[in-house]
Amino acid sequence: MRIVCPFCGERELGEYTYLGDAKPQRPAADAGEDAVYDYVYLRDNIAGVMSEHWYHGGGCRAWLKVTRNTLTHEISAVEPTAGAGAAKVGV
Amino acid sequence: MAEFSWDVRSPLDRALVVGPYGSTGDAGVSLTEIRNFDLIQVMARRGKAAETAKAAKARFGVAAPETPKAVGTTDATLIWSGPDQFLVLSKGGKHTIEALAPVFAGSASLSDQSHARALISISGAKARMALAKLSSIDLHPDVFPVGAAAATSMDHTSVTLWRGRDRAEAVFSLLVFATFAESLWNTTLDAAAEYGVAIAHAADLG
Amino acid sequence: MVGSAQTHRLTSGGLIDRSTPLSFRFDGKTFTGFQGDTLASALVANGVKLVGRSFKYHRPRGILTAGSEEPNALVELRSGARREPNTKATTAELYEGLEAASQNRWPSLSFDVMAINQLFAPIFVAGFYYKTFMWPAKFWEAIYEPAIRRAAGLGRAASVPDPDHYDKAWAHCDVVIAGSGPAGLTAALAAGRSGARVILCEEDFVLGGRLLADGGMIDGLPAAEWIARTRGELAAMPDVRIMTRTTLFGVYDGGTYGAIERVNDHLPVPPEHQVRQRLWRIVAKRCLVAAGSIERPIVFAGNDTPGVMMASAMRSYISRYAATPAGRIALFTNNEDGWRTVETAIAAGLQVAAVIDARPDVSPAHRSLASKGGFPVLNGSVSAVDGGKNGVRKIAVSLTGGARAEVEADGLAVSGGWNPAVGLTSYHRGRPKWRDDIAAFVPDGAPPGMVAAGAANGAFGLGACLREGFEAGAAAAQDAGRSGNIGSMPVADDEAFSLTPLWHVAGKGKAFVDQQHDVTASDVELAQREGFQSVEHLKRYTTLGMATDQGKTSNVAGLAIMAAVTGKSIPETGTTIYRPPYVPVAIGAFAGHHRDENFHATRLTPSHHWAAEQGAVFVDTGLWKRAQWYPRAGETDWLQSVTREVKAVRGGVGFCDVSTLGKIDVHGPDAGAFLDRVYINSFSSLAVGKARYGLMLREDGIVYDDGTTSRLAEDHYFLTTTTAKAGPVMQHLEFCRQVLLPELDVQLTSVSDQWAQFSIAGPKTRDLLKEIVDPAEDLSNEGFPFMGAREVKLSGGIKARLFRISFSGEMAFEISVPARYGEALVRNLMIAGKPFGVTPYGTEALGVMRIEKGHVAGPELNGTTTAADLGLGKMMSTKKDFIGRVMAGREALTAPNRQVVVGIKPTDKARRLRSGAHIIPKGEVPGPDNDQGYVTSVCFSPVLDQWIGLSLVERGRERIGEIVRAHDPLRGEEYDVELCNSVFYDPEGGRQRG
Amino acid sequence: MKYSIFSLARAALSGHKTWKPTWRDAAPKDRYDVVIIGGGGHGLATAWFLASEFGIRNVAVLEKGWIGSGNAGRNTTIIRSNYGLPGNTGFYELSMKLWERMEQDLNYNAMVSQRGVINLYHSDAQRDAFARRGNTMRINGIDADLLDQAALRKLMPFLNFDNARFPVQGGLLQRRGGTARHDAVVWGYAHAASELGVDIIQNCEVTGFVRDANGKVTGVETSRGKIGTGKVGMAVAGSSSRVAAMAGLRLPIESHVLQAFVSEAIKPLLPNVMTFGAGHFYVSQSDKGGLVFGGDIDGYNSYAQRGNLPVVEDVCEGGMALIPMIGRVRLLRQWGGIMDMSMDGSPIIDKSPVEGLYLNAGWCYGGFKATPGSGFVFAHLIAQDQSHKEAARFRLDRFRRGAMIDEKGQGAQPNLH
Repeated sequence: MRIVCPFCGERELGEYTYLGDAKPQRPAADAGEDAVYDYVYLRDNIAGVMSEHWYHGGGCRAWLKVTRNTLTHEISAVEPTAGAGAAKVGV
Repeated sequence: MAEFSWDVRSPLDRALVVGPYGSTGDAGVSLTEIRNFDLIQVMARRGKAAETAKAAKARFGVAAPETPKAVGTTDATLIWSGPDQFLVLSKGGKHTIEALAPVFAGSASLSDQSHARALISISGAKARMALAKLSSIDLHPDVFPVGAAAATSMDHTSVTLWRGRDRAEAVFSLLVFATFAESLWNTTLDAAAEYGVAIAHAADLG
Repeated sequence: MVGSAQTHRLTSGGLIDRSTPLSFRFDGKTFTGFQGDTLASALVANGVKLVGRSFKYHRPRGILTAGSEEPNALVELRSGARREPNTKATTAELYEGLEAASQNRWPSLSFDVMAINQLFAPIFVAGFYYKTFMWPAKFWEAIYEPAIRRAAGLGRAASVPDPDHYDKAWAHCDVVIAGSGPAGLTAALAAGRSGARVILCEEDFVLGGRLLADGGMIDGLPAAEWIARTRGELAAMPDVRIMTRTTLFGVYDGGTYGAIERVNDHLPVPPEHQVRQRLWRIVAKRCLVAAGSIERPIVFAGNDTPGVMMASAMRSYISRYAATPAGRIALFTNNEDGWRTVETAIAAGLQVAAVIDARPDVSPAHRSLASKGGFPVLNGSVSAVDGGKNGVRKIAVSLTGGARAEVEADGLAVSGGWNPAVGLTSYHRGRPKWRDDIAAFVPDGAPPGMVAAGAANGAFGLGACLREGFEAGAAAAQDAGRSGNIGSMPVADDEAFSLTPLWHVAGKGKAFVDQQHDVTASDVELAQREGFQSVEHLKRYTTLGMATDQGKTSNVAGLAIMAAVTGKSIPETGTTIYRPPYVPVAIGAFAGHHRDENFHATRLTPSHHWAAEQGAVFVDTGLWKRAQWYPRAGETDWLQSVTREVKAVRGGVGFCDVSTLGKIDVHGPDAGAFLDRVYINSFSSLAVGKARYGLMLREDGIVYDDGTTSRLAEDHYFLTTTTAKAGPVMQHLEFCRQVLLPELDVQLTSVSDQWAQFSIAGPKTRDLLKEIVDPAEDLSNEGFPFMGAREVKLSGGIKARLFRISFSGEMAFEISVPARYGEALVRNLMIAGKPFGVTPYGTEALGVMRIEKGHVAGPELNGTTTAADLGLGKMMSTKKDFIGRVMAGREALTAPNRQVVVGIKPTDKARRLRSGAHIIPKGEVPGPDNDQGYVTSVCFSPVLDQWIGLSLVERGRERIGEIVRAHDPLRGEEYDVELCNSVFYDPEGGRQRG
Repeated sequence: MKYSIFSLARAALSGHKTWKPTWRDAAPKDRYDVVIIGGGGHGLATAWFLASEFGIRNVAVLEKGWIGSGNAGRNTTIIRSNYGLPGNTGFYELSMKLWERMEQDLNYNAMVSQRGVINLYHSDAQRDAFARRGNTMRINGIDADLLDQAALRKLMPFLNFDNARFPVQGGLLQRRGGTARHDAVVWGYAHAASELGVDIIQNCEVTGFVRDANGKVTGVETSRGKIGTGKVGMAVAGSSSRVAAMAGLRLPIESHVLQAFVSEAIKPLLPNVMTFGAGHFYVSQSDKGGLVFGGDIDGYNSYAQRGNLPVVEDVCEGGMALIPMIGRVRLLRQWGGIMDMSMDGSPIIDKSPVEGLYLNAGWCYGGFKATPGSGFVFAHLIAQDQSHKEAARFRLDRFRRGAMIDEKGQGAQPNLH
């Protein structure tokens, strides 16, 4: 698998580590146990196109949002997460 | 009070043996360690990319790279190392963290990496062949021309690789983490041995 | 013994170098061949017919093919540490001194007692072992299985480490081409002329594919000349790389292809500094599969007799190698192409006994060839072969219409048609599709970026191969953005192709579908009868297609027979899933450089070489080598050394390299707020110049890591992690920064390698430090109190960071200097500390002192413990949100009966403790219900002069003083221990604060 | 039909023309007492135990493709009960005991081979962790031995003791562990269940659940029509999330690809099952002679049943670090299976929140060894509507309550288990 890092260009799978589904959002501090349980444990586990968190730890250390098909491994989009490249926020 | 000497010792001090290595005949690969340098990581603060760029321009006379490139100035090389960040590589004492701190005050955070890396220059007719055993990135001159840089990995270890000015042939520079340096050095020698290697070290950046 | 002297070599012709004779040995006999031979062709040239024995029945087998699809001619190549089992003689290049031995036979190939299995063949049918060997149950491991295991398997692997080297490399291109036959070569030409970067992989040692044996005229040139011209043109293109002896074996995601280059397998031993084989990962925008097609056998009784050979292979041996597999041949074909073997044989001066053609109509040209050659053309099928280990003698033919005929010959060429090589195009689970016109599967559903061309795509004519290859090469280059002038396309005529499908000829005797695994047509029928009708069940039940040839010659015939017995069509029956690699690949090649000591990288601390000079014993901690202890003359075991080191620290001063801790610079205006979210305790409230112990949780509320973090400036913290978690914590913090908390202005950098860090501990620490720290620095308790952290100047002007933190419980500092000063610092500490008896200590002494102090470490931070389990629950702030806060509150994580950290000591002071012992209430019989915990860390405490430990025990802290049993059946030990306070040494902490 | 050497010899006289199908290839009926989704080892074992132990014979096993086409036919065939945490230890030992009598139970030779499973250690910390685990096993009545390096040198002299990056120091041995012929386990359960009247229905894909007004399951929709039943057991590891989603459930599971490899067949080389402790590599040698080996999961969600090169390399590097004599042995085939990776690395065998739907899921890459035990406790749960005591901790709500069974201590990060 090759992932096109938006900062570095196309790189080999070995430079990246995988976290998982990017859809679950960390609940607010007061959301309660059920909401956090859902965030930490439950997964849609999509068979198809999924948005995922990958870390380019063997490269520029950016966390990326990768849109990938879990049936074919085809990658259709890669974008930086909110805090990757934050120095350009507001520019 | 006792007299103390504060010798600096490169992480390759023991492993590097000057001279030929591997196959005899004309060396296909030259490996030269450069030992005396300052290396400062500059990380723009949130929303401060423009200010950081301005400060860099003022200090170095060139724009700091915003994409994977290495930009040479008269006394420093600015090497992209990730989004919002670059490394300032210079001859020891030129652009120290103390010297750069006021330049980037308020716009960027600085981290001294001068002792965190070993710097190796790789050249020779077979340099690309040897590097192909270590690096998964495409070093074809059309894809990785003079001035190209990459934050990448070799042997599962993070490195910074760039192509500086050619000296008759392509010259690649490699920054590797100090504690991995000896290991990666040995791996590099293994990769290059079949082409014949000329090993050297130099005090300063050429 | 000396074998025959190339009795079966033609006097001229072939692509062998007759000026370079090579001597080799097979089963102890010496033979000669020529440069350019394979082992198989050299054996053919020497008249050797019997080469191996089959898997199950140990039937004698010869050479069936001339390529990597060979099922029968497998040998042990080389000897000793370099012995390679199951090597295909058909692809092994001959070299001077080559040694090969037949396999799976005893005592000899010619006389193999295991051939007795053939007598049991009526019982040893497919899957027979599932129905028997069940009683008595114990006999399986004791008797049946060992016998089966000994009988199974083919060659013997070496029993000592492989002495050769391997490596791995990356290559990048626009177009990678698998195969250099007519389609592959024209593809390379078109793509290369377009300006594309091309890699042309050819598994053979010369380019040309079938052209090497079948010749033909291309652009008016004989094939050999055209190949040479083409090769020259390609070689002159700087961005075209020709890789012979290289098989493209797999396709992976994102246009990554695996290829194996047999760099030096054609030599007795790789030259110095060179590898045996190299694994290539080729990244290509496009891939052209021009891997050709494989001629398929017809299943008939005795089709495994030595001397029965694929028709195309026979042509290869005669034309390419000038070696004659037989003197008098017959041909059994169901298609036009098979006749070329007859033409070749006649041209080489061999006798043709007969052609058995299953098709009703044979072309007039061939009829006239037969009448000129004086041999009959029999319309019908081969029903049996009479022969044995010495080869074919007679061939029984069932003529169309029912009559029978007999043909005397010593070789039988067989052609059942051709199967395109659909492996590569099917590895992403695309299923090949059936084409009735050629009665074969062709590629379909290939992975993105891959297309097949030429025979691999079902185009069997030479002209069509050239055309498809050229067009596909041009298209691939264009897709990759290359649009140079592709020049003119090489042309040739197309041969006629006519085929009548024929898979299996019914008859008496064993008719083999999978020759290597001894799967017969009746086994396929049996599988069907027993319900194993799915092709995957068929494969698994009969082992059809699972041999070292990966079913290249057997799969399609097997499923065709299954289709026939189930009354389904072949496409309805379908194929099994194709799995890489396309040819078997040495495990050593996949490992490359990373074996033995090079398995993983090694990290060295700044004081490593100094420690090695001192004779330190090193321990592996992750990738690190750390000094474990420093033995001194006269010390006979590790405990003596460690105890001395501990005593030296507790009584004076010692130092330890702790550079392996992860170190992270946390910069930015929001650094404090950021750390508050990451740690369970507060860091924004930490004063500049101070350090604090921090604990971080995973989001599920379990403890993740701990360490000391110091505030060096308003907007700069220096965070440390444990050695083990340095990488993961950095990743976690970046996730928090970039994904969870992007609104915070924080920058993170690893500075793990920038600083050499040492713990200096013991009551004389300050005395020692005063020697090397600039006198202007105030190190007094007031000037540098416990948990202070700041930069200091060392004498000589070097800047260092000092942290007044203690893991040992003694008065201690950690000192950091830029890493290249690390060794100098150690040497200076030794000089400065001499008057105080300074002692370097290793990780064992470090561990002893932390246990004495009850500090938790790896064994307690095991990924299942909470902060409260560790006795650190009070650190959890209630005033802020932090990672793991909510989940840490779940009922089972806060239950009162959890196992928590508590100290233990044996009631018998002389008793040694061991980690991993379990804790059972005294007086009870150990069982799952009273297994209350276990010992996590132990040491011999020099201070207490006894063994002590930490443990995780149910409600442990409430039970201090209770005597429990340490139960250690693994090591045959059981003894009383007392649960006690986990802080064994200086519980008030006066020493570290003093 | 009874299998034995005598029936084989008898059949041989007729050229084996007398054999009947190993199991009946049934067509679906309108209604069953229990429907099991998934014709893998677990599903078929569940059906057999329902019929043989719990007297429920009106059972259908629905298989989307051919039986054993999922993970039952794509694993490395290891059986063992060397687990360290309450919940796992007892359950896997129950399973091991059932392995030990499987062939006699089923009248089918699954080639259960108790050749020993050894987990190697390379550091004191690993030794201590194995000591803890081995003692847990002993306390639960399971055989375990802690071997030091000297003992290991005798048992496996070919290991890389002297030239290694991470020298082997010893190992935790379970002598009763070993391997079994994976396909034969499937066929054996199919054979025995079919003999007891269980309908095994291949090429029958479940496409939905039929529910009544209260949400209770009353049947399943399939590619071969609607089938009525009051109890549906789901044993579709790899696809659990997809099937559960049809009932509106989200599970604490991710699907990941695990690759496995087999070498060419060679004469006996490796005596037992071994697991490298300093890298990702485990291996045994099949009765046919191939080295069957594997390592870590690829690490990303996948339903593709195939993996990528980095893991192949990683596994072979482990192999060459541990057993450098296998360098010239060739890798013959690589394949990938879809793992139901749960959030703590342990399985879920429980009633689901949907009445009438029972879960058997989350086996990670350890499902094969659990086959008989899983079938037994799942049949128990379905038949008696309560967990068997050895499966009582495999509850779905353990994540909500914080009662995880996390042998590796990696937390809710499936690709690290």
